[in-house]
Amino acid sequence: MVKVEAVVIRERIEIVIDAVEEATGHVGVTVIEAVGHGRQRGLTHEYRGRVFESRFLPKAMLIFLVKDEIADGVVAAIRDSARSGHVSGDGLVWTSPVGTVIHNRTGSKLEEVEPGV
Amino acid sequence: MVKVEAVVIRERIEIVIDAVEEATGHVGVTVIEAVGHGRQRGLTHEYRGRVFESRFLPKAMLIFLVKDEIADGVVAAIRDSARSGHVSGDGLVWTSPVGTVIHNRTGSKLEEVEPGV
Amino acid sequence: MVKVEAVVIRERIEIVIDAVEEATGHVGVTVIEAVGHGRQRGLTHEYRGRVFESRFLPKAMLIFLVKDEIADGVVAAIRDSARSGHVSGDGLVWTSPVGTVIHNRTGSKLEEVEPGV
Amino acid sequence: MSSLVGADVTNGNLLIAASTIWVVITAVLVMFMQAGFAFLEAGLTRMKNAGHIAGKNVLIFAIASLVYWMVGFGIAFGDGNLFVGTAGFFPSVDALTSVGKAPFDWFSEIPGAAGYLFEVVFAGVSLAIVWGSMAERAKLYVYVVFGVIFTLIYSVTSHWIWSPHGWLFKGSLTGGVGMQDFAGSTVVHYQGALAALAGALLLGPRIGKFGTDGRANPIPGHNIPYAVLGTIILWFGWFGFNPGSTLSVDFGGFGYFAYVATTTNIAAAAGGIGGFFTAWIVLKKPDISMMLNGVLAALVAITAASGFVAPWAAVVIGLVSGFIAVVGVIWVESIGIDDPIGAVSVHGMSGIWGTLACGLFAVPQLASNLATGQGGLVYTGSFKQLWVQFLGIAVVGAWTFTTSFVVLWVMKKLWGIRVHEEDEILGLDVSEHGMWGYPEFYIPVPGGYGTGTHSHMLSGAGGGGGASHAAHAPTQEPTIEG
Amino acid sequence: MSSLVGADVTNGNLLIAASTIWVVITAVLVMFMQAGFAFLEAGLTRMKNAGHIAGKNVLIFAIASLVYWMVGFGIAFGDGNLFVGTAGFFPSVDALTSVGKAPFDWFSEIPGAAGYLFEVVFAGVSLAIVWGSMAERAKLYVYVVFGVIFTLIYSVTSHWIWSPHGWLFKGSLTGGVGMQDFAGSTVVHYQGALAALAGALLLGPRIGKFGTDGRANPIPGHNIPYAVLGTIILWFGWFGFNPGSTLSVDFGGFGYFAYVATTTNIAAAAGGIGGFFTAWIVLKKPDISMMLNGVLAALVAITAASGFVAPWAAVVIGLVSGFIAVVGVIWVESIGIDDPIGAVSVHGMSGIWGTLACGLFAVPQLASNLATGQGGLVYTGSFKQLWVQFLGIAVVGAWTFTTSFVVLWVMKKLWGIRVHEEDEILGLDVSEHGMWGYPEFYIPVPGGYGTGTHSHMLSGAGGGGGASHAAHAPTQEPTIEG
Amino acid sequence: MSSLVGADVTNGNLLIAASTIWVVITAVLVMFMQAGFAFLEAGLTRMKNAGHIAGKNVLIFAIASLVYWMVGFGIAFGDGNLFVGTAGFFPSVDALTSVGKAPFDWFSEIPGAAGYLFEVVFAGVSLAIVWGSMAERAKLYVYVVFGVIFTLIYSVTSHWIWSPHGWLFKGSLTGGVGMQDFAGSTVVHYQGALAALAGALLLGPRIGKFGTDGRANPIPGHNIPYAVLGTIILWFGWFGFNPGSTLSVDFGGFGYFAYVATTTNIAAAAGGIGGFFTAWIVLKKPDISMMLNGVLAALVAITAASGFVAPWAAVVIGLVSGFIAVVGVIWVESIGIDDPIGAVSVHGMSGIWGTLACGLFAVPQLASNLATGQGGLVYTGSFKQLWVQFLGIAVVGAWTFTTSFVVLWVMKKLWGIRVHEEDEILGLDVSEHGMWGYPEFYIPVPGGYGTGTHSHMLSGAGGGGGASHAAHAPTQEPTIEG
Ligand SMILES: Nc1ncnc2c1ncn2[C@@H]1O[C@H](COP(=O)(O)OP(=O)(O)O)[C@@H](O)[C@H]1O
Ligand SMILES: Nc1ncnc2c1ncn2[C@@H]1O[C@H](COP(=O)(O)OP(=O)(O)O)[C@@H](O)[C@H]1O
Ligand SMILES: Nc1ncnc2c1ncn2[C@@H]1O[C@H](COP(=O)(O)OP(=O)(O)O)[C@@H](O)[C@H]1O
Repeated sequence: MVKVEAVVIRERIEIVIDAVEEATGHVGVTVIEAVGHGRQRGLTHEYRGRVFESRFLPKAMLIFLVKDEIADGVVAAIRDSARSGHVSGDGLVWTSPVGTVIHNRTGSKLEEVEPGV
Repeated sequence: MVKVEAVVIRERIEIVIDAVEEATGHVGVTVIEAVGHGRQRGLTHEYRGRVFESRFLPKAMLIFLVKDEIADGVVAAIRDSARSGHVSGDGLVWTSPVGTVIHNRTGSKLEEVEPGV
Repeated sequence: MVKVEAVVIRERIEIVIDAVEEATGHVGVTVIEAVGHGRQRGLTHEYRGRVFESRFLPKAMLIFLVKDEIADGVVAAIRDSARSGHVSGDGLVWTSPVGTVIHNRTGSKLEEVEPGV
Repeated sequence: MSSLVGADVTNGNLLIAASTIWVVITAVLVMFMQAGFAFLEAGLTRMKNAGHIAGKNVLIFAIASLVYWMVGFGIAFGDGNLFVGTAGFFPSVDALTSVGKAPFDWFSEIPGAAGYLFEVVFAGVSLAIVWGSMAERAKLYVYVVFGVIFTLIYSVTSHWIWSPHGWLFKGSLTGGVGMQDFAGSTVVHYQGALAALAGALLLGPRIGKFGTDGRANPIPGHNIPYAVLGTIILWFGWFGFNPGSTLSVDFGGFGYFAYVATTTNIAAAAGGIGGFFTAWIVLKKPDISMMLNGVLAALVAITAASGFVAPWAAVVIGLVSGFIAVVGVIWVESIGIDDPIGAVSVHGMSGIWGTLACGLFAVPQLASNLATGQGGLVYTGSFKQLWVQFLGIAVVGAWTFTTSFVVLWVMKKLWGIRVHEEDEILGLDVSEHGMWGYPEFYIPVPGGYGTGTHSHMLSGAGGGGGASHAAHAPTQEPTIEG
Repeated sequence: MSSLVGADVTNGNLLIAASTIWVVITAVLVMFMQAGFAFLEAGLTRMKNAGHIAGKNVLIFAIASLVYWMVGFGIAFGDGNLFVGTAGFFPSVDALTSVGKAPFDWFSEIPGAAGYLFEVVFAGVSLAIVWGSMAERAKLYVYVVFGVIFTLIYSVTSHWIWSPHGWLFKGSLTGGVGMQDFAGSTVVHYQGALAALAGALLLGPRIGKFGTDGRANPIPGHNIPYAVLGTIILWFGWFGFNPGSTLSVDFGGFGYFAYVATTTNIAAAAGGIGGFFTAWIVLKKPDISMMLNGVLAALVAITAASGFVAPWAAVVIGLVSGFIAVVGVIWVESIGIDDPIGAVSVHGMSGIWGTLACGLFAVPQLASNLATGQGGLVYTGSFKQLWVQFLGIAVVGAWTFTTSFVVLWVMKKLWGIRVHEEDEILGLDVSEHGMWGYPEFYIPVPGGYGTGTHSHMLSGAGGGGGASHAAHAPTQEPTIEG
Repeated sequence: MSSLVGADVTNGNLLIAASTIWVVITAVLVMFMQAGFAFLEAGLTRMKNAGHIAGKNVLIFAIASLVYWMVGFGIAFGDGNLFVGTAGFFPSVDALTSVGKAPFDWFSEIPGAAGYLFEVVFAGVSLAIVWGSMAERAKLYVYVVFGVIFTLIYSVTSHWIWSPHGWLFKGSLTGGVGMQDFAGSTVVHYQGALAALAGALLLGPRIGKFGTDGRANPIPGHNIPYAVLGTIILWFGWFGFNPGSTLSVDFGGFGYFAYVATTTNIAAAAGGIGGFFTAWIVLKKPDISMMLNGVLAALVAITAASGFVAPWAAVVIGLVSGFIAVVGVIWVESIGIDDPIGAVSVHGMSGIWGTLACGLFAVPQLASNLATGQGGLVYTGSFKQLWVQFLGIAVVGAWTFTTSFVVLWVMKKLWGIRVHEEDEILGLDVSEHGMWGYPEFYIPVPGGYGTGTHSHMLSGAGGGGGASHAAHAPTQEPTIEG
């Protein structure tokens, strides 16, 4: 299997997950709150007389463990659905190799677990 | 070394870490709060007249960087201890390859740092 | 590209990010709150008559996706800047291989996106 | 002691003292309702707007306090004609310290200052209601400008109904039968809801509230305990709101205000039960926020009626209000209006219900004790009082909705009243005020900037001139080393 | 002004006015204690139950308010026999507005409504205490059903001790020496704790509270600032609780209630200090929640004693209470009872201590001023009053524990009183009410559903009928474009 | 009823009753300000210190309450000489229940207990102010030890200005023209700020507050809604603070306290507006915490002036205070002082401003009604009162700053007053008290320990002796299975 990770703006979480399912039928994701810093300018803050820039903006990290054959489709679906149309901050998506993925409840390999189990 | 990552239900965090240590002697873990969506049905919510399903349930992500030789033992220990006996939601465990793991305080490779250092 | 991940104490987040940029010019990071358990002793807690040890201490996880050629420099910068001078708890830094890293907004590979885009 | 008792310790002066204690304390309880609104509203909206939403209650109460001192109090309670007070602007030390003298002779047992205090906190509540429906998307300046204007609109209406010169008070069009609105179901709550409705319509719904297919989405608030705290504070404050409206210790009889407090409490309780079970039955879940809305809706309804009705009627008024709150919230949403806190149903519909309930349930004896209107339908068989109540609602509805709508519409045309889309998404805390309401949820380590060379500091008013230190070393300077 | 003073402004009526102000205001302070309990309890329990725990205080106060109006007030304070009041049910306008008339002639300087209001908020406090020990695992319906029944149990006991007809008040078994319980260490606090204990025993401990080896685990609450706010609100409200129990401005002497407020404050302070240092010494850490428990335990203890004891005794009572709170919490846990908030030790043990402390420290002169019992052991050398106090505790203990236990036991057998294991693990907010108390901690973006086609929407009461829009486009409809 | 009215229901006793109601209720409002400070301060500091910062308000109020009963009240208001009270220590039942008798004859219309209660809550407020500037780095014992000492320092000063024997009250050095400080801009607020300043200087700034180049960094607080709640509670409590300072219902005229409440409210509102717009203009953003500081600074300033000035002057005082708050915070930081809450500017600078404002704006008629000092510069053209005010500020500044500084300096030398660096980084909740203020943010599953064999349990007072169970099985023992 392949691990697909993505950093997206939080408002896009649901849309990205829907897009992945629609495009590839994949169900299964873990979502983590994150803050990120990239090309996008951070926010100008003011607090009690100090004006400063925080480089961090709220993002979410999505982790999908998917079958090898749909990996490209998942990446494409994320890439397209993560795009907000705003000027910046839409984040990244990338893949990583993984060893065996075990499904804790059944103890089997994940790819062997039937969807309805 | 190998990176072992697991998504488990939050109530199992302590049990899984204990099981890993007991089975393999490994100490060292990073824990991240997450929410997840998988085969398990989400929760039916009601808020001010709207009934809807949130697909997300509270989970935790555990990251263990372990020596190659114990990786299988760690995976097995997690798999077994993560099982709650409930009908669903026990999550996954998988491995990923990593390059050198550096221990910041000493600057050495992690596998060379003595436990008591 | 390479994924460089690091677990550091929270007070070092800004310093590590600055050090990476200074040493290698790399900009772009995702930050996640975490708690960790390692060689460092946890905290002795007291709550309503129970004295117990929580193994967890607040940490942050940093994820940098960097070009292959600067990966070593990034790791070195993190390793050195993460060191707090305290007796323990400074965490780890390690690398992992990644497949193509896609920049969502432009749809291009990340390494091809110009800094100013 | 007795030798110390001056000749001025007359029964008349003791009556003033007792009445002033009562009115000032109850005014203070009502003032505290701002904290209730702040936490109710912040709790039922999202984390990214929490500081803004809580903080705006301080701002608007400040605005109301000044405007009401300048002109509002005079418009409302200064001597004048049927429609507006024409005296008592910028009241002086004299006007505020004397008792029962023009231009505030209406307050016959308390100093003008106590009158100001009691009435200004009511204006503040009415204004607080307005923003519930406009939450999470209105521009900050709107609070300032519309806050000033609404305070004036409000003052005019309260003259009609509460000033002895007012046409609804006198029943000028209804053969001398005056409108019954003991503590302001109409004056305070319904009016606030009318402006809230105008605002919600002109602003439009929050981004994401209605789906691409037009159906409504839930946007859960971020903190139910806050909403509970807000509601209990409001219930607490309402013991100032209604019982304090006797404006003396003897209106309706010595200690009659205790009776008003009792009907208030019973209705609120019935409203909570009504909301709780309505939600449990209709929505399948006993939604906490709906139970809270039930309590508040009942308090709104009993506000007009608290001095006029029997305990059993308070129970009925409360139960019905609990029902109204729940179905009202759902209905308002179903017609496409986005009202995050439920102000339109809780303060508007239930305000109407409470006002009409006087016409149904007013006990003739109590109406006559209070010298306001007459008994209600169930006691008298006469629709007279109900008609008076209805008339009041119709006229106030027309006046307050129209003026509010027009003013907000003009503001929308001239300067816009809604923040930019990206500011709304980011949240008003950071976009309007420059800082998150909960900074640590967004800035990993607040104050984690202190060890570098401030590349992130864009500027700073002042700066401290200490010398440079070794990099990465925490600085603790200047410490006096005595 | 003087010309305006009617003939009814007599000294008698002014006394009624002043007493009614006092009693209503203090009642309102006590009512606000519901917010204190809500935040104390929510703070000391887990995030996943926070909305439920805070919200249930609104629910139970609503229940108590209605039941007490219907029958509780009559049972407790209506004229009747030694054991129960038999008049004054569903009190009418007349019963509530008249002063010192049957069936509520006991309230001789305030209208019946003020009596109702003051007493109902006490019933509400006693009921609030019950749930502290049952937190995080009881089914929601239990609050409703047991809330009704406990209000009745409570009313009976308060008749015994506080009604002039009650047998403990009269000292029927003790040669006319009545029980001293100024504001309810026994009536309110100890009673609440007895039901709490019954509930904790029948529910059993929370999942995870006791390890597989039987030893107790800590289950930290989620918000210490909430617990602090709750405690300060309770301290604040206690200035209504104790001083208001004079029920007039002249009981014990004109302005004597100020003295009651002073002993209350001194004891609370000593309790905080006692809890703080006991925790620091015994537990090695000055646990904040233990300091707060110390304050509350002292307030509980001084409740019975506040009108009867000297300031030095208030200090002693407070210090001992602080000690009791800390060791009591530890001891209760050590015998296998899971009491998340410490209600059994804070309200039960300390309630017993305070009740007995009257028998030790009551100043003879004060007891005689208040016409209740006699001086305590240290002044009189007589064990008489101590015996009366002990008797009261024993009888109330037997009555309230037994009835509560039996009722809850029957409910357990019939319908179960504890939620399912998975609901307890998930938390009561979402399992009982359908929504998290802090939604944004569990639903990444509340309202993030608004852009799709609602595949997640299971149903919705009402829906909005707007047309379909381009996918992913935020919708802001309807906006009146005026 | 009239037949029940005893012969003691005289006008004198009714005056006592009414005054005592008034003073006790307002004292209770002031007591509640501790919750305001707790939440203002917790909100404007970091999450890791939140439990500690909120909780310390309970601790210090407990300390002040006991010390003030023991000696403080006697020092301040007991009969004595020009500089210190020498009677009334450990006051007894008699001293507290009698009215207008030595040693507390100053309180002529309320019992000594009411005097104690009203004055102790003021001492508590002054003490609460101290810690704002010392937040997030002082050792816990400092609160205890300096709390005791500051209460004594405070009591001496309040004797000078508020006791009829005090030299500033009498105007001993100023030809009999006494200092005007109606409710304590100088006595309470400025004094607290002086000790706060001494503490901030001796502690030095928090780690990270000033960068390696010496420039200041922002350290955002963690919860703006808390700060809003705190501010509204303080505003609410201030209606006790200022109006209650009449200490009777007839000082300044019957019901004059309502006027005091009105100037208080108007000034607070103007302060909020002043702070809001100053921040918007100077800092480009309408910083919510600055608006809140503006409200508080105005309340501080009007404290001295509330009884003496006209409404228009209250507006001026408030607006200027709002400006002072904002620029004061910035300026204090720019000279290298780390004052997390802004106590030095809000309570110190604005306290000075309010005290001087009496010398500018006091209305001659009001000064004469209150028999304190004389009219201010704008009315009389005389600098006399301004000079008296200035003298008071200078003397109090010297006394309180010097004594506070010396005491803290000695403590620093002997035992240290600042926590270790790693404790400060970790946060005071866990390092001083053993538990996070928000445990679930740091311990993934509180109570997630319950299923193992407690390898993590270091010890436990008590333990529960249940038998061993199969591993990983949740235990729910003992449940009575009835
Ligand atoms: N090199 C990187 N390594 C890790 N995360 C990154 C990197 N670049 C961007 N990110 C993440 O993606 C988010 C958006 O990236 P950004 O560069 O701001 O996007 P855009 O180019 O669309 O403005 C960042 O906030 C960060 O969380
Ligand atoms: N394919 C996947 N990719 C990423 N995370 C997953 C995937 N499948 C499951 N998970 C994670 O594991 C959790 C439990 O998975 P789930 O399928 O619900 O388990 P079960 O099959 O035992 O019901 C999910 O909530 C999610 O966090
Ligand atoms: N083997 C490991 N796997 C995953 N995370 C680890 C591992 N070892 C350490 N960590 C992370 O690094 C943090 C610091 O490690 P620790 O061993 O305490 O450092 P030190 O050796 O400097 O005391 C831990 O809290 C944990 O988050």
